[in-house]
Amino acid sequence: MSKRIDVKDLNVYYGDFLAVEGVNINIDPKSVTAFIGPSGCGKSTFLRTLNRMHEVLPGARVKGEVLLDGEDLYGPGVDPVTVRSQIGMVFQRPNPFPTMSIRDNVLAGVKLNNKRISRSDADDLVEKSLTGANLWKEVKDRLDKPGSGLSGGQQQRLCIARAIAVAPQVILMDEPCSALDPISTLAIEDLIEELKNEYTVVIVTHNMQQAARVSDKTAFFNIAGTGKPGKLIEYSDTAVIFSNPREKATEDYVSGRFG
Amino acid sequence: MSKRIDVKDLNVYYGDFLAVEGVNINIDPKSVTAFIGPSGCGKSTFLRTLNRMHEVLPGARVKGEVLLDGEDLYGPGVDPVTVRSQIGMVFQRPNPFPTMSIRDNVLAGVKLNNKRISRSDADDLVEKSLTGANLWKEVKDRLDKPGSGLSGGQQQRLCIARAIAVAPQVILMDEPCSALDPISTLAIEDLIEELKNEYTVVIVTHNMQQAARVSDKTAFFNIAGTGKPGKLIEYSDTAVIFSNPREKATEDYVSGRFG
Amino acid sequence: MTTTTPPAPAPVKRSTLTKNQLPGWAMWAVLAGSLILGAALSSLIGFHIATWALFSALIYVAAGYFVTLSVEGARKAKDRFATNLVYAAFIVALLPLVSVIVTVLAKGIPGLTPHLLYYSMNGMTGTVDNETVANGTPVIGGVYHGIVGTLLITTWATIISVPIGLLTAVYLVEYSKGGTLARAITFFVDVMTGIPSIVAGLFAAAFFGLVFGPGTRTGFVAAVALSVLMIPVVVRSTEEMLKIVPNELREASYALGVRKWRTILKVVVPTAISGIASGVTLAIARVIGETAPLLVTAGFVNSINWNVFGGWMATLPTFIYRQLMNPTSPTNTDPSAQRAWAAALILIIFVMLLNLVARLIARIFAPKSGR
Amino acid sequence: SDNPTGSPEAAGGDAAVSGTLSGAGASSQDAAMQAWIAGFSAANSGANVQYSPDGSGAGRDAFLAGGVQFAGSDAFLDEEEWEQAKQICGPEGAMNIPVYVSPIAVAFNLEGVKELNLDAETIAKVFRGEITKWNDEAIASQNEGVTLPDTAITVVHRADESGTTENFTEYLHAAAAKVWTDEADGAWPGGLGGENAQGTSGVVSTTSSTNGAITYADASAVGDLGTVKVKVGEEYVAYTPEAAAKAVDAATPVEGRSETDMSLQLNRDTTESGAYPIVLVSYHIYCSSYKDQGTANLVKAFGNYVISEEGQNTAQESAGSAPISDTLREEAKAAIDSIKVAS
Amino acid sequence: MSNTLTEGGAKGRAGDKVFSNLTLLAGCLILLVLFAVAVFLLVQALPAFTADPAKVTGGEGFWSYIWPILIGTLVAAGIALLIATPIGIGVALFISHFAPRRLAQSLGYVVDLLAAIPSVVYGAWGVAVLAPALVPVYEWLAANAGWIPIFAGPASQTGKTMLTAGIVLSVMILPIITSLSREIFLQTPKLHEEAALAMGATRWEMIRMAVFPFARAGVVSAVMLGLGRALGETMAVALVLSGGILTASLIQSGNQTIAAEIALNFPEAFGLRLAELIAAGLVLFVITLAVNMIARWIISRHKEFSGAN
Ligand SMILES: Nc1ncnc2c1ncn2[C@@H]1O[C@H](COP(=O)(O)OP(=O)(O)OP(=O)(O)O)[C@@H](O)[C@H]1O
Ligand SMILES: Nc1ncnc2c1ncn2[C@@H]1O[C@H](COP(=O)(O)OP(=O)(O)OP(=O)(O)O)[C@@H](O)[C@H]1O
Ligand SMILES: [Mg+2]
Ligand SMILES: [Mg+2]
Ligand SMILES: O=P([O-])([O-])[O-]
Repeated sequence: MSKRIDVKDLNVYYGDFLAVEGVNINIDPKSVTAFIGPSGCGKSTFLRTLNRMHEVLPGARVKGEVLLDGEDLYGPGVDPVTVRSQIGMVFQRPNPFPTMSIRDNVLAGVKLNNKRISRSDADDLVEKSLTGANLWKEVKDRLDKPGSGLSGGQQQRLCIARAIAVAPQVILMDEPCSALDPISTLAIEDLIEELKNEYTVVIVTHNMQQAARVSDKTAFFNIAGTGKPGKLIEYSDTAVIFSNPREKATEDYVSGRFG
Repeated sequence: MSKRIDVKDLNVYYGDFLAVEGVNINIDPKSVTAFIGPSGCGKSTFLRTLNRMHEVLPGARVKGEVLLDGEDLYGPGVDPVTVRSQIGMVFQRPNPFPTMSIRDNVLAGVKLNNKRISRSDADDLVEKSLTGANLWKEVKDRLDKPGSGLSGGQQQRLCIARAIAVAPQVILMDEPCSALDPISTLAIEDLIEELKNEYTVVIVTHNMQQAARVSDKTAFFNIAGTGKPGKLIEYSDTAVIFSNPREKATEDYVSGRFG
Repeated sequence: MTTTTPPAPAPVKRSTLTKNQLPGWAMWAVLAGSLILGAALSSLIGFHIATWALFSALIYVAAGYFVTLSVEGARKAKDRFATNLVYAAFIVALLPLVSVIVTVLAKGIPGLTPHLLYYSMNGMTGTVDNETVANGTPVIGGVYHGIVGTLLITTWATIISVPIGLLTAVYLVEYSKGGTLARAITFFVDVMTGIPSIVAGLFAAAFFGLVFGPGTRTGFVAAVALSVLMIPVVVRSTEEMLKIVPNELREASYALGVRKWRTILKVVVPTAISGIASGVTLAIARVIGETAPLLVTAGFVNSINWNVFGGWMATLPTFIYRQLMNPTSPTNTDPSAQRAWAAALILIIFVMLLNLVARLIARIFAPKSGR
Repeated sequence: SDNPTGSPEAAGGDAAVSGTLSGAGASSQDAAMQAWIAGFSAANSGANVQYSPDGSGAGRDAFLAGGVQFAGSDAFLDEEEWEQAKQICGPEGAMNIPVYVSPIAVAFNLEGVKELNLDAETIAKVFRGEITKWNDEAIASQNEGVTLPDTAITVVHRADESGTTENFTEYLHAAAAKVWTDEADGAWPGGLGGENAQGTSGVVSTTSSTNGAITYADASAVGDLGTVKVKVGEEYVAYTPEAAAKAVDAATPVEGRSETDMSLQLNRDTTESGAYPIVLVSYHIYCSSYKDQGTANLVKAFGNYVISEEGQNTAQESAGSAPISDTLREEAKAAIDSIKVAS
Repeated sequence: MSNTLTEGGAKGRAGDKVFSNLTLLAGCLILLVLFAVAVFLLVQALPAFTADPAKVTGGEGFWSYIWPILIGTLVAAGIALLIATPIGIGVALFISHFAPRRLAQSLGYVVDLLAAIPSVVYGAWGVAVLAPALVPVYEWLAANAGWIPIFAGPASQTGKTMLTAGIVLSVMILPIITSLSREIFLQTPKLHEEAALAMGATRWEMIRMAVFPFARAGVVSAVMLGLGRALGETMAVALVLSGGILTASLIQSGNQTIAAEIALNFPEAFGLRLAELIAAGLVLFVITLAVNMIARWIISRHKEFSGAN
C-alpha cells in the first residue's frame, strides 16, 4: 500500500531562520521522486518535514500543510509517532545503534510494533531485509556482532535494511548511496526500483545519473545566496528536467558534467 | 614540496583480524592517486596506515614498511605526530569540532599546535582555505557560528578547509565528495587538481568518473569474501585501469555503469 | 519536540493518522477524575493534603495508562505511563527540596543580618545570649570566622583534588590501556567513594600528626581530608564524561598533527566540560557541608583565622553543628539555633553561586548546539 | 571583625602570660569553657586559649598523645591512662581538677505535670522499660494528688557515648542496684528499648516534641520540661546548684593517686540531706610539669582563673553549672600552683 | 641524509611525555594516598581483631559486634538507593528529554541545589520536619501492614526510624545520581535518537533504544557514587536515626549504621573502643569495594557494545 504526498505552501524554519520557503509539490504514490540541488539549499531539511523529523530539533518548526493521502501531517491531533511509523527514513550519515547487534539493528523497528515476532519469522525478515540492502552475504556470519564494527558503507546499508524491514508506506532517503561503492549502489537502486512497486519513494541525491536512472520525477531546489531560504525551482518528469528544463538555473545545474 | 610514498609488503590488522594483506605500491610525488574498490575491501583501512592514523584504534597494528621519501614511517624513533603533520587527512564522515566556531575549526591545526599567528595572517588563511574548499561564500558572514550548525556537505567542506590550512605535503582524502553536491564536488576536484602541483594527493572514491577525471594513477582493491583480507589487485595509470585493465576483476568493476 | 495537539474537535472523517487518538482534553478529564477520586479515597482514612496528592497521583498514573491503553494501544500507553512517571519523579524530588529550603529559609532569614556576616563569635558567652533573650535585643555574634574557614579550606581542597582528579581521569580514559595500574586505580577510587567522612578526617589527622608532631590541626589538614573525599567524585564523574566524547573528534585532531596532550586539553576536555564542571561542583558541594572530618582536623574556634597553615579554624558546617549540639547558652538555645540556620542558609547560597560559576564555565566552552 | 560583643580591648593584663593554649575534650563543659576563655582573654590580651569540644575520650587521647596542653573530661584518667600520662608529663604525671559541676535532671514531657517525686528504683524501672505507663502504681504511690494520665512512657536516651550517660547509669547502678544491674557506662546498655538522640540538645528536643517522653540531661538544658525530685534518704530533692555542690562535697577522693590529683569518687547512694546525687563532675586534666616556662605560666594562669570565684560564677551565669565549694577551690588552687617546668 | 621524520620532534614530544607522566603521577598519587588510608585503617583496627572477645563491645568479639550494624548500613543504603535511583534517573530524564528546553536548565539547577545542603542541615531537617510528618504514616503502616515484618508495630512515636534515615539519605544522594545521569543523557548522539524516532518510536521507546544503552555505564557509575555517599554518611544518620539493636521493622527505632556508629561513639572512644570503630570503618571499606566490583562487572559484560564511536 502506498500513499501520495501533497505539500502546500510549506515554510520551514530553524528558530527564526527561514531555511526553506513556499514549497508546493505533489508526489505520486508508487513512484520515485528525486530531490536535487546544491549543498545547503534545504533538501535534507525539506525531506525531514515529510515525516515530522524536522521538529525534533530544538526550535525547529514548519508552516503550511503536508497531506498524506489528503490528511494533514501537521493537523491537530496527529501523533508524529504514527506519522513516522508510516513514513520511514534513511539518513545521510549512517546511524546504526552501536549497542545492538546487526540482527537487532535490523529488527529494531519491527520489534516496536510486533514484540512477539517468532524466531523464524524474525530470521526470515532479517535475511530478506539485509539481502534487499545487499549486505546479507557480508554479515550473515556475524549477525550477533555490534553494528558499529562495520565499514561506513556497510553501516549505511544496515540502516537501509533497518528502514525497509518495517515496510513503511513511504520511504525517504537522504543521499543513501553517498557512502556506497558502485556494487552496493546498484543493489540499492535495484531495491528502489522494487520498492516503487509498493511504496512511495523519495530520495535526495547529488548524483545526477542516479536521479536520472531511478526517479520518475525530479525536484530541483536552489538557494539565492547565504542566509536566503531555499526554494523549489522546478518539479517535473525526470526526463523533462534532464533534457528540457523550463528554468535556466535547472539547466545550468543538471548540465554540469558531474555526478 | 611534495613527497613520494612507497609501501612494501604491508599487512594491516585489527587485533587478530587481517584486514588488508600484502600491499606493494609506489605513489609518485605531485600526482593524484585514486583508490577504488567495493565496500569493505579495506580502502579506508589502508589509507589510514599511510599517516599512522590506523594505530589510534585499540588493537590495530601493521606489518611492513611505508616509506615517505625513503624514510620508514614505522621505523624506530619516528614520531607519529610528525608524520601526521606532514600527511593530512580528510575523513569519510565530516567531523568538525563541536566546541569551535567555523573560523576556529579552520585554524584548528594551527591553533591546537599553539603556533603563533597574527590576526591578519589568520584571517587570510581562513579565507584562503575556505575558498579552496568552496565554502567561503556560504559562511563568510557567520565565521563565529559553531561548525556543527552547517549542512552535511558544508561540514565536509569545512573539514577539507581545515586539512589544507596546515599545508601538509601529502593529503589523504577518504571519499571527500561523497556528501557533496556537483558544484562543491567540482570545486573540490579543481582544488585537488591545484594541490597536485605542490602536494601528493591520495583519494578514496566510489565514483569512477571522479577517479577517471582527477587521478593520474588508480589502485583497485578487492576482497575475496567476508572475513578474507582485502588485497591490492591492480595499480596502474588511470587510463590503463579504465580502458585496458590487466585483471578481469578490475575490468568487471570499472565497467559497471555506475558512479 | 512539540508543536501540536491543542484541544481539537473530534475528527470528522476517519483518519489513519488521527484514529485511535485520544482528544486533547482527555488527559485533563482523567486528571480531574483522579483528583476527585483521590479526595474521596483520602477522606476515607482521614483527609490530608498529602494523602490526597498521593492518591490522586497514583490514580492519575494508573488511569492514564489504562485509558491510553484502551484507545491508543499498548505502546502509547507505555509512553504515557513512562512520561507520567518521569514527571512524577520530578515532582517527588522537588518535595524534599522545597521542604528543606522552606525550613532553612524560615529559620535562617531572621538571623541573616549584616552583623552575622561581619562578626565572629570571639568572646561570646552564654551570658550574652541570656541577656539577649531576657532583653529581647537582636542576637549578636556571627559567622565571619566560619565563612573565612569554609572558603579557605574548600578552596584548598579544590586546588588539591581537582587537578589530581582530572589528571587521573585523563590517565584512565586516554592513556591507560586497561592495564594493571589502571585497574588498581579504578579499584581504589571505587573503595574511596564509600569511605566514611570521619575516617578520612582521622587519616589526615594521623598522617599530619606523624609528620608534624601530634595534634597538628590546621585548615590545610582539613583540606587534605576533604580532598580524600572529593577525589573519587571528581575522578569518576570526569571519567564518565571523557568516555562519551566521540572518537572521531580525537581522530580529527590527530590527523591535523596535533599531539595527544593538546588534543586532550583542547578538544576532548572542552567537549566534555559541561559534565566535568557539574562533577566538580558536585564534589565541592559534597565536601563543603562536611562536619565530622573537620572537627578532628581543623579543630574549632570562635575567632577569625586567615592562615590555613597555622592555627585552628572554624567552618560553616562545624559552626552549625556546634551551635545546634552545644548551644552557646544551654539554657537559652534560640540565639544559637538562629545563628545555625542562618549559617546553613549562607552555605546553601555559596553552593548556589558555585553552581552558577560552573554553568558559566560550561556555557563558554561547551559544544555549540546544532545538528 | 573579631569583637562581636563590643567589649573594650583588654588592657594589657598580666604581661607574664602570653601564647596559645590548646585544649580538647568534653563537650559538656563547652559552654562554660567559652565563658572562661572570654573572661580569661579579656584579662590577658596576649594569651589565647582554644578548646575543641571533641568529646572526653578524644580529649584524653589528644592530651596523652601530646597534641593538646590540657584536656577537659567527664571522667578522670583511669589507671592505665594515669601511667601513660607520665610519658609526656614527667614522673609525677597528670592531675585531674574538678572544675565543672552540673546536676543531671531527669526530665519528662507530660501534659499538666511539672514535677514528680521518684525514688531511684522507680527511675531505674522506668528507664529499663519495666514501667510502661505514667499512671503505674509505682509512680502514683509517690505522687499523691497528681493526676497521672494513662500515657505510655517513651524513654529517650543518648545515642552517643557520653559522660552524662555514664554518671546517670552510675547513679542508677549504685542507688538501685537490684533493678539496674548493668555497670556504669558511657554508652546506654544495648538491648534496652527506647528512643535515642544525639547530644544533650537532641534528647531534650526529642523529649519536648514527644508526649509521654522521659530523659536525663544536663540540668541547664532542660528548659520548661517537667523534672523529677529524687528520693535521697527520706526526702525528695530537686536539682539545684547547691544540692549538686553538696553531693560533690560529700565525695571521697580516689585512692592511690598523687598528692595533687583531685579525682573524686561520688557517693551516689548518699543519704545526706539536701544532696542531689545525680551530678556530673567534669575535670580539667593538666600536666604536673610542662616543658617550658611560658606554657607552665599560661596553664597556671588559666587554671587559676577557671577555679576562681569569678570564673565559676561566669560559668554559672552562662552555662548554668554549679560553682565548686570553697574547700574544693583551695585544694585545686594548691594543686595548680604546684605546676612547674620540667627540669 | 637527515631523517625529517625522526628529527625535530623531540621538543614536541617532551610535552606529550610530560603530560602523560603527569596524569600517571596523579594516578599513582591517588594510589599512594589510598594505600596509606588502607594501611592506616588496618594498623589502627588490628587490636579490635586480636583482642579478647569478652572485652569487645557486646562481649562476644568483633564480628558479633559488627554484623548487626553492617546489616543496618546495607539496609539504610539499600532504602536510599531503592528510592533515589528511579527518581534520580526520572529527574535526569525529565531535564534532558521531557522538560521544555528553556526550563530544563534552571530545573537542573534547582535539583543540584539539593547537593548544596550540608548534611547537618539534612539531619536537623530530618528530625524537625520529616520524622514527625512520617509518624502518622508509620502508625497507619503498623496498623494495616503490620503483618509484613518490615512494617511490624508498634510504630515509633518520634518517627526517627530506619525508614526515615533511608529517605533522608535518598534525598542526599539524589543530586549525585541526577546530575551525572543528566549530563550523560544530554550527550546521547542525536544521530541515534533520530534513528529511533524516524522509525516511529515513541519518546519512551527512543529513550530505551538510544539513550539508555548509551548511558548505561555512566548511570551505573552515578548510582555507585550515590551509594558511596549513602554508605559513608555520618552526621545526617546520627541525627535522624534513633539507633539500637538490629530489628526487622523499619518503622520502629533500632538498627544502626557503621558510619553513624563511628560518629556517635568516636568522641568518647579510646583504646580498644577506638580500634573497634576504625575496624568498623575498614569493614565499610570492604563492603564498598565489593559493591563496586559487582557494578564494574555488570558494565564490563557489555563492553563490546559500548557507546562511544
Ligand atoms: N540544525 C540547524 N540549525 C540551523 N540551521 C541549520 C541546521 N541544519 C541546517 N541548517 C541550515 O539550513 C540550510 C539547509 O540545510 P540542509 O541540511 O537542508 O541542506 P542540504 O540541501 O541537505 O545540503 P547538503 O546537500 O549539503 O546535505 C543550510 O543553510 C544550513 O546551514
Ligand atoms: N574498527 C574496526 N574493527 C574491526 N574491524 C574493522 C574496523 N573497521 C573496519 N573493519 C573491517 O575492516 C574491513 C575493511 O574496512 P574499511 O572500512 O577499510 O572498508 P572500506 O573499503 O573503506 O569500505 P567503504 O567503502 O564501505 O568505506 C571490513 O571488513 C570492516 O568490517
Ligand atoms: Mg543534506
Ligand atoms: Mg571506507
Ligand atoms: O557532655 P556529654 O559527654 O554528655 O556530651
